[in-house]
Amino acid sequence: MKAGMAPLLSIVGLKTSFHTLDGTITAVNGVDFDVYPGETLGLVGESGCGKSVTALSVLRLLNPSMTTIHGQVNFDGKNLLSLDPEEMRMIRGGTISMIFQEPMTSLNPILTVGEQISESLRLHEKLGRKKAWEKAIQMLEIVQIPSPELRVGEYPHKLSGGMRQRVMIAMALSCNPRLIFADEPTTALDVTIQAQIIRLLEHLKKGSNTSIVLITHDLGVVAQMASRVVVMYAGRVVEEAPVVELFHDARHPYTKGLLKSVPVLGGDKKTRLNEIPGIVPNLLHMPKGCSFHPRCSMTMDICKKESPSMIHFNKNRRVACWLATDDF
Amino acid sequence: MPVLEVENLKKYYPVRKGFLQRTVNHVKAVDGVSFHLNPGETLGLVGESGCGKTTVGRSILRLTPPTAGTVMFKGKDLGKMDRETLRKTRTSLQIIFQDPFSSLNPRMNVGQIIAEPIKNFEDLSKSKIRQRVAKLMTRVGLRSAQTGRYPHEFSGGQRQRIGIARALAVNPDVIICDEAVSALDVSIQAQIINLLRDLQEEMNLAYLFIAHDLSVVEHISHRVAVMYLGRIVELASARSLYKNPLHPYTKALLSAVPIPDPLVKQEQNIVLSGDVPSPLDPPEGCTFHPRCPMARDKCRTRPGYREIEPDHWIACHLYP
Amino acid sequence: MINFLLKRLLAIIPVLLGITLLLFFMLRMLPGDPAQVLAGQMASPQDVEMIRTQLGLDQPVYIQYASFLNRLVHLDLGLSARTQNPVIQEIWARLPNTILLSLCAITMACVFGIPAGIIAAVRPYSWVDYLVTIASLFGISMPVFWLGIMLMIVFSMTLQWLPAGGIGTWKHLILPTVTLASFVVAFIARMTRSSMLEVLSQDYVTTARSKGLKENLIIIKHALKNALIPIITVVGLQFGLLLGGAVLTETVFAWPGLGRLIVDSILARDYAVIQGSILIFGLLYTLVNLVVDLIYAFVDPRIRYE
Amino acid sequence: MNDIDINTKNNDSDSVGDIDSSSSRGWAKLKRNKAALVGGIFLLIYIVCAFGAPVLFWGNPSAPDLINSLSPPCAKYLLGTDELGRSILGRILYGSRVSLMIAVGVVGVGLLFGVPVGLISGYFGGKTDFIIQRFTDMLLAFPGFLLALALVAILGVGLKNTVISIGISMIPIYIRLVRGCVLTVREEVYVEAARASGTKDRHIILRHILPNVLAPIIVQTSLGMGTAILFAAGLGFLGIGVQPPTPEWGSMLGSARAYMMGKPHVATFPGIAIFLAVLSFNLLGDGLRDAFDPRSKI
Repeated sequence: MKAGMAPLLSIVGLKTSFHTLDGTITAVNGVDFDVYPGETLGLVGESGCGKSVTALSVLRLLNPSMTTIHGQVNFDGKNLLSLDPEEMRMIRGGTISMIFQEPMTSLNPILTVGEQISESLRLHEKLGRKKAWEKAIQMLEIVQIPSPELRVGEYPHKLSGGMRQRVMIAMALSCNPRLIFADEPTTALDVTIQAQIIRLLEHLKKGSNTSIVLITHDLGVVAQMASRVVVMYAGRVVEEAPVVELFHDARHPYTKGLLKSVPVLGGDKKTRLNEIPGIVPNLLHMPKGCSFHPRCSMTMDICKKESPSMIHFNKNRRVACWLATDDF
Repeated sequence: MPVLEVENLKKYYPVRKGFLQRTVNHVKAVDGVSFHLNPGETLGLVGESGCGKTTVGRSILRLTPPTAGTVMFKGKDLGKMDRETLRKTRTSLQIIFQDPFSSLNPRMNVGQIIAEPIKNFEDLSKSKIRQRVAKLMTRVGLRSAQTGRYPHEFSGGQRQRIGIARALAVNPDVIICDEAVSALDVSIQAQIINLLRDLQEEMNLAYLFIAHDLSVVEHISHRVAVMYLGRIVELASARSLYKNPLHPYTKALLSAVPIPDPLVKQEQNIVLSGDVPSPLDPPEGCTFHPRCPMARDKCRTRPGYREIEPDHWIACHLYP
Repeated sequence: MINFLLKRLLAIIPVLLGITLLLFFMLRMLPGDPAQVLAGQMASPQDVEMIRTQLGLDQPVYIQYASFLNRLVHLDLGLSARTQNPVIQEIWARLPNTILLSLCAITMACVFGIPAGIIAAVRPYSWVDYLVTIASLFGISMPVFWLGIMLMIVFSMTLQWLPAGGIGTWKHLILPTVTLASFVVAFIARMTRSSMLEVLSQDYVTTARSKGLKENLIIIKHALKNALIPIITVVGLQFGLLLGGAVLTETVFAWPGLGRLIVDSILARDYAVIQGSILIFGLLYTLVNLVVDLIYAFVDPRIRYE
Repeated sequence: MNDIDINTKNNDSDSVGDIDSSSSRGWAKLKRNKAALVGGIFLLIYIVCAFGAPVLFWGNPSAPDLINSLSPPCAKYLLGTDELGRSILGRILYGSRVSLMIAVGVVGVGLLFGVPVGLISGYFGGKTDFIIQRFTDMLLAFPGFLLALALVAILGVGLKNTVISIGISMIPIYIRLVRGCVLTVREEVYVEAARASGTKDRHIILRHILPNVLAPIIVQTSLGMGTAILFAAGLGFLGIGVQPPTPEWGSMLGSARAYMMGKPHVATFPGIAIFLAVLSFNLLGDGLRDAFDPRSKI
């Protein structure tokens, strides 16, 4: 996209497996993508496709006794997966931070908002208690919370969902991170509040060089916020494209099906919605070959036998589908 | 003649305080809602969380008894029925719930779940019931061989199909779909929406389709009602509501929906400030006025609910 | 907060009424004449008659209950049939010993139980976790009186390190405390472990980790404080088991407390004393639960600002 | 974070809601639980001892043999004898019958009164619920063992009264437990769905509520049996429970206290018996809870 620019984050062959009673589940299976400085990358897929696990794997927030992570996560010339836990800890919340989906459960109910924002400031920015508290008030102001000097001393249960999500954003931004993973930041919110948060994020984005990885299932949110999109299905990347190309010239049958199955406001009501038949495969019993073939309308023989490799059209355009070889 | 008529429906929850547990206030979850539903029609009911849309559905079915107002089903007042008559009327009024994971009893198999409403109303032989269940399952897209399976063995979309089969089991006239597709992934959601539309055509069902997703509601409904803080602010045909929204809240709501097309940049959308006020202490007059970009003095009085164009109802002072 | 306090205080009233009603009817449920029962089998007819008029036993039941309450308020619990001393005096003489023993035991239980539970929860399925899990399972399965006897055989009789019973120095306190605390230590450790495990899987702990906080800080500041909320409740409820265990422990170690008084009185059919001491136990337990509620409100801001 | 849930637990069809929804999965989990297995084996041995006491031990466990009184373990008396020369092994074996009888009886009393009252109280609510709740508050104002003690003081000693006293002291626990579960289950959407499909109250309670509150009741039954054995032994130890010459573990310990100076075995073995019996119920209860009711605590 940005020619000549080196990626800020480069994920290569990420593979994350969970060890459960029923066996090993590979939630992320060979994912690679780059994130460039200052861009917003959309990571899209339905539940269970591995998009959140990808973020948690990068930040190493998964319980190491129950998971194995393979591959490389290159950030700033270092492979995050091979850092020792202390080095990794200093990166979390400092240079890379995260915003979570559930504002209701992601804040600690028994600590004040101010305490929760200022503790990372004290840790990463080495601020004193008083300075950190002042900065916390400043952060609340930046995320447009009214009367921040009062709100800073309140407990999360006194705040509405939208306010809490603003607090989460303040927390993530507080140490000037270079990369933010935003995991479904607006999914739990009402549509008018979602619009507020989207506008806030776009406003904050202007004039900062922070990159955002926006993880969501909501194609509307992606269309409005991201500049480049990576589509995942059943633990794999199936397609990557700049946002306009993805929405107007999708190549993978899954992406196409997904785009057509969303009802659009003011769309044609007479036509039936396009449905992708069947159900998302169980990660314990993945189909052989391309994991999408049982639901695909264009399945060929080879799709049932071998999983397709990634075809690169250009630097920002790739798709993993047997049909794509013909450049159709 | 409408199959369902709702007139000035209210549901207040008492708020008790202090050690004597005296009622000091009421949460006005539903505060005077009126509409009707024609046979074979879908009426969408949209609004943000806490607007009372779910309570409307439950109050109509008397799963939670309404505080005031009447609900007429085919001309008969549900509130005046005795327990047994009401129970029998439930054959005609069914509901599909939001959460496909919690709306099915985990200890009953699919056959038992779908057969329960049948057994409640009809005295049929076991084999007859089995046949009916098998037919219903095939109709909603499940394999009838799966009758012995338990809910946890199914995916979310399949469970929602089970819930639909249960609702269809007693040949209802009206089905209340309470956020019936909200918990589902996009690709599965499309399957269920299509299924609901097919069933409606086939069986002349009337749906009260309660949801927060405007695009889904617009797609499936013939008419749409928009709720805000316990009241309907606008009700119109889906087409005219989308093309010509009149109420400032409807306008804001529609413009807030992110459009899945990057070429349509929503720079001009109306972003409402602040949060929805608590239904415990709703603003005087028009409940929307503190957030309304067009608010004026007379908005401090409650606007009437009027039909300003044929089939276009609105509660707003901007339209005299 | 004040509202919460008042609510809790008022909630005690029906409980207190319940306790007194239960105790009032306890005597009347016994076969035979309550006056005779209270006076004891050895009492002379004159004594029995005196108690009858004194307690108004010839009056209707509700008046009897009213006068029973009235006497309770004046701390008049009657006379012991065994010693002829006022019951309240018998109880006063022993209550401090029971409170001392219970407090020592509950302190020990918290001091050992909570950290053990935390360590087990922080390293689930490690050897420490197994050790804590098995030890606490043994703890809740062990009859306290047997443990007491075994400790006595080992430490008093065989090793002769500690006195076998009675009261006096701090050394006398060790074995009864350990015995009484054993069950509660185990229970609190189990509870702490499960509560911590649950809290550690909460979203806000992941948030704390995503901020790069040190693991120790996450455990103490973010997790433990939240986990303590249910633990505090359990500690309060465990106090009840502790009081029950006190009856047995005091018997084993000849500890002159309220528990032993009850047992001796039951054996001697000294009903006035039984009634009085059970009343005191009930009051003590109610009081502890009230204190627990207050601590609860102190820890949890959601209650504090109710 | 929801995504992880979906990946690790809920992914798609086969394992969603697994945790407690399916009893077949519960059984599979129970079988894999080593602690529950050990508990089950202990319990089996315990039950075999209780039922097979006359086969395992020929002779009268209450027959004195004063010449051999307080004998340490030997070939004739594997676990030694007590102060009256009675075989400790025999008395422990026969004692297992008594304690099992008490455990079953106590939990029976608790279930018989607690479950229906809890169901009614929780499902219908209102005034009935209020009165029942004040009643349980009153009983729960006394620590359990002390309530049993007070009841023994009224009812008198002996096997039957021990069962009744401890049983009554457990009723409020079951009422609370069942009521609490019913209150949760009553709000479940599937109960609402049943009401919406015109199911009668009776059927809702029996088909929808009871099966879904069964798991915690079963867990509490197992743990409650352990508590019952402990309480009964405690009463026996104090001399106000089951009376001699009936062999009862607690009273065996009570009378052994006088001889613990030189003859520790007299006190040791009955204690181990109590410990193992209680342990088996606790292990099993833990296993049952992990398998069927993992969300509850303790």
